[in-house]
Amino acid sequence: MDQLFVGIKTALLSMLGTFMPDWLVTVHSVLISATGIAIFGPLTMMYLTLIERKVVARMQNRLGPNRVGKFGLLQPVADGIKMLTKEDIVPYKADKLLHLLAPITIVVPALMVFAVLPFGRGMIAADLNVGILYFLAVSSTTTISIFIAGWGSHNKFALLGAMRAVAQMVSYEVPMVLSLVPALMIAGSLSTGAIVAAQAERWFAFTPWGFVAFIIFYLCGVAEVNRSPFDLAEAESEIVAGFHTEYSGMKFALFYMAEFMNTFTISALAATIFLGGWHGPFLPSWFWFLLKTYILIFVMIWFRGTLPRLRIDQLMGLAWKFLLPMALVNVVVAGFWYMSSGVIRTFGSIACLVVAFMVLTALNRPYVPEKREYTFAEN
Amino acid sequence: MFYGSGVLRGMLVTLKNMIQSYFCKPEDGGLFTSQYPEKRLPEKERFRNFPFLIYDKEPENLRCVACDICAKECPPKCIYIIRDFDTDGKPLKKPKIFDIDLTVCMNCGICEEACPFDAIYMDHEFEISGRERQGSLLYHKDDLLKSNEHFHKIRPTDAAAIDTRRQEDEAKKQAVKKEPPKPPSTAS
Amino acid sequence: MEKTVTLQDSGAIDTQTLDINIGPQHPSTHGVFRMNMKLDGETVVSLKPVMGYLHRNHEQIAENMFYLGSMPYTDRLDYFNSMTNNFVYALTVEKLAQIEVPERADYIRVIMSELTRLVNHVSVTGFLLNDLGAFFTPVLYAFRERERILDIFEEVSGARMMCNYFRFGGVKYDLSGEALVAIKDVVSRFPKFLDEYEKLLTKNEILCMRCQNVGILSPELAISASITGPMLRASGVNYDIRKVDNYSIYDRFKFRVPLGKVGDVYDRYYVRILEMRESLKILEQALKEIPAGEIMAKKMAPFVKAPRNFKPPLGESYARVEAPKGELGIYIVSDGTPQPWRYHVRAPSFINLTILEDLCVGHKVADAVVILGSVDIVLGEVDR
Amino acid sequence: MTELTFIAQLGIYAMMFVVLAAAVAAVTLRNLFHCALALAGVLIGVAGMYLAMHAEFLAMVQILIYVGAVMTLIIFAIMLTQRLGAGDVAQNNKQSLFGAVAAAGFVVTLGGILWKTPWPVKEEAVTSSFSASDLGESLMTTYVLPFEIIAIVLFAVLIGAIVVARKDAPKGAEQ
Repeated sequence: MDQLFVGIKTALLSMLGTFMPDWLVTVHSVLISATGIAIFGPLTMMYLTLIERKVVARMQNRLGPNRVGKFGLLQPVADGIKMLTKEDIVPYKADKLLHLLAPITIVVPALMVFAVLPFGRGMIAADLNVGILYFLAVSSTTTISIFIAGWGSHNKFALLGAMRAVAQMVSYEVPMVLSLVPALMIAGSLSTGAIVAAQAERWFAFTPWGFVAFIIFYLCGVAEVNRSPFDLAEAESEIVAGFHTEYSGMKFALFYMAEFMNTFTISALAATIFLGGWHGPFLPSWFWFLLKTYILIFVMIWFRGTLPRLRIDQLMGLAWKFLLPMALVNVVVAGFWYMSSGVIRTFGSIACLVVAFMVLTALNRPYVPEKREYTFAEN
Repeated sequence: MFYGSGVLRGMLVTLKNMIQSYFCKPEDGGLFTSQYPEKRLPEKERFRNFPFLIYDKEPENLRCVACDICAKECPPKCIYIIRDFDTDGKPLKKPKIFDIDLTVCMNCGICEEACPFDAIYMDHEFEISGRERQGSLLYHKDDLLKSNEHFHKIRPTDAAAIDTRRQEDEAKKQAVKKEPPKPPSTAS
Repeated sequence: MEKTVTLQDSGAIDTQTLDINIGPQHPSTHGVFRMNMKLDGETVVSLKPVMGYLHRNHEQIAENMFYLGSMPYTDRLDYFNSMTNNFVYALTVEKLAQIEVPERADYIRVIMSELTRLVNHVSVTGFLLNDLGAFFTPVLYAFRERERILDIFEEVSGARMMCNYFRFGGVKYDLSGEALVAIKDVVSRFPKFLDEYEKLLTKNEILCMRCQNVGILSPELAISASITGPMLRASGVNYDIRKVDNYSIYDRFKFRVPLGKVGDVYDRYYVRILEMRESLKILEQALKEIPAGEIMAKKMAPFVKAPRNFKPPLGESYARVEAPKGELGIYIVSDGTPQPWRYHVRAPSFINLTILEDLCVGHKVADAVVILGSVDIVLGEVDR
Repeated sequence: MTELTFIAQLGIYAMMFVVLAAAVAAVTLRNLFHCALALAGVLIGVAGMYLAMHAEFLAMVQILIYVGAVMTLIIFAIMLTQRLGAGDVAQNNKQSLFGAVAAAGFVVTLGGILWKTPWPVKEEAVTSSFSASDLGESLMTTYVLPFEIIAIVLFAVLIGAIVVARKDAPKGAEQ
């Protein structure tokens, strides 16, 4: 069961190999994994929208979509058809080219990032030896498409939303990259396959520095993907729908698709680097990978169902004045952990991290909730 | 406690609710939404929606005597009554036209209070829709007429109380008709 | 984009204010209400509230209508708390016509208005969280409790929100046995829900970050702008009309008035939660002591069947009630005819809105929306 | 495998053409925002060429630094200044002739130098596989001094940026 998909691919290739020249076979092997991703990406996106609506509904003691299909299973199909048939309105003074370019340039990186994710043992589309860097580079280009969306729709709310989104994404990229540094340092290479191999006997999340790095990376990932509690860019209560206010029909569906595919890839990467990728006792490797990723996605949906939203300056403060110093301390602690051994290794690093946490919360006084007392008048 | 504890405690509440929604009954934290068209909530007796006219047994002998009190009392003025005249022009105690414009009526129930002849009561039927604004939502007399049995079905206790009161008035009227009214001089 | 406003001192780069309309059709203005904002980056420079989109000429209609006719219209004033609106209209006319309300009717009235206070405060905290960005979860927890109370209203008065239940001199229907049992059940279950609600919200760091020291209302400004209700008490001013006027039978119940200290959005939120706990105390006492007896004053019996020939004597009267949003008052001048000569409603939301600009200037756009949420307005009452 | 390399060659030439076209567009387009996007296209094209020459690390860093950060800065500048992004910026002024002459002179001299110098291409430099860890080691061992100096320069730049930003909002800063 473990090598199911790899077996299918090799069988296909050998079947093709009978009547094709071998250079064409290599082209086809790339094509097969590419179509695999091209099918898997939008499919996860469709059913993530359904899962999100069902989970948030259950948290609110209601059922969630159950009219279309058996348990609402055809709801994504219905949404897709609705999006296709909806009229695509382009504002009068908007820049037609930019308005069209934005959804395209936001979906392409979202799909390209799947190439570097290790879905199972030997199931990586392209095992680049700069895997993580590829991931960061591609996901940093989405800032430009948010700019294009904000500027192209010639709408004040979109402009505000774009400004907020870009400021947020730029300032959350720094702690995100720094939180990856300890994991890369210990694993010794940038490629995702090597990192998963390095976690064979002990997942990084179970080491003290790994746990802190995992939390920081995950929070920055949530911010990078513009999901609650950092969904400032499309804050419906303040600036209507942020940078995609003026989008409707299929273009809006593309934005939606990009957001959910990014949710999947960020959770997948967090699972790969910190939760030991496809390592797992006896279930097939790709099943472990999907299980861990969907657990992390559930946590993101759980955030959305519970937490209110941060304000823009608190969001920036959290990134620059809390997560960044914490990530830097974490790099040092990881180095100390790597060098030392025995008892002082774990307790030393844990103590160090806890002290850093306390110091940072003390320094960020305005963000820590004050104690309030209330008097009761009798008469 | 530590910095993020409030957020975590809040998230535990939503997780508890999510788990409860699978296992608990609606009262203590389970799924409290009801799937409307298939499963309907029990109707409350005093629930009031648009008014209707009552008739005893056949639609002809409806209780309304076209006294126009409810039309005058109705705050948004949505009732329109024209009295019926028989062939030689004598006014009858029956409305020829009795229209209620449901788009204007705000089902406040004042017509039911003001009607001295127990002719108009508030109905329970709320699934009313019309294709255009004026046409189908302007109910005429025959759309409004409903039997006393229907009234008993939707509002048992009120209907029973009203019927007993009407029987007593009936009996009192019969009694007065049987023995002639005493001359006023001896009335104490 | 008119002239550029140089905010920094001379020599620095001069910036241009962005003129934005948080317009009548916007997800978080609680109805048709427009805020005409000038922004410098994210900070609000000036804010002009624009109202009147929901004006329905309520007072003019009431002056051409006989007295009972405008009782259903008072339901539509603050469509969230129809019982307290009826209460204040009934009180005004009873003061005008010197009508004595029987004991049981008074108890029913107190129970109903305290239940509306629960409905209003629990929904307002839910909507405040919605403005803060929590994706409908607190609102739906609040609506689960609100549904139970609205079922009681439907069972008692006939309609969930537009109750039209109070009459001059008493109430329209009596409180049946099972209705009393249902109310006792809701009142006994509410504290457990409130604890869970507080566990979800009160200590939440993001809520504290977003609400503490935002939109601070100083007691002097609150008094001078005649703000009433939870907003005033959150700024520390002890003024609750149930205690000041002791109208109806509120003097028989032991309850306390919670007061805040700082007067920011967080205090307004928490004062409402404490007020809910006090209302529960009143409800418990009222449910224990409710006597049997008449529900309609003898004096008003002839007008039950003929509301239009109820003619209160010449004169004027103003009665006020501690509605969940503040001091709701109705002023009537009667000229002896079945129609009031002058009818005016003192709407708390309208007056609480006047200081929105002072609260919001200097804060961010996100705060302006939250401050509007904490002021708790209902446009039906603001525009009348 | 020659067909594969032939297609790859074709791909590289196509990419070069796209980069050239984007570069020309970046200079001649009327709407400044479109020029910025064309510039982003050029930078991504250049990263693609690094990939073609198997320098993955350099390509990724190029995208991360240039497209991720520098382009964002440029577009921020365009959006935040008045009337710049609106698309009616005057393209040419009186000195356009003089500018063309200077540009032509520059191209000619540069082309000549490029044409004449013999590029010493060592055999193993082209074929040796080069991974990020080798780069890391060389940075930490042989080139550690320049690495530290750059670090100090970046540090100074960071502090400078904060000081400049601080001066901008003296009043509203601590609210």
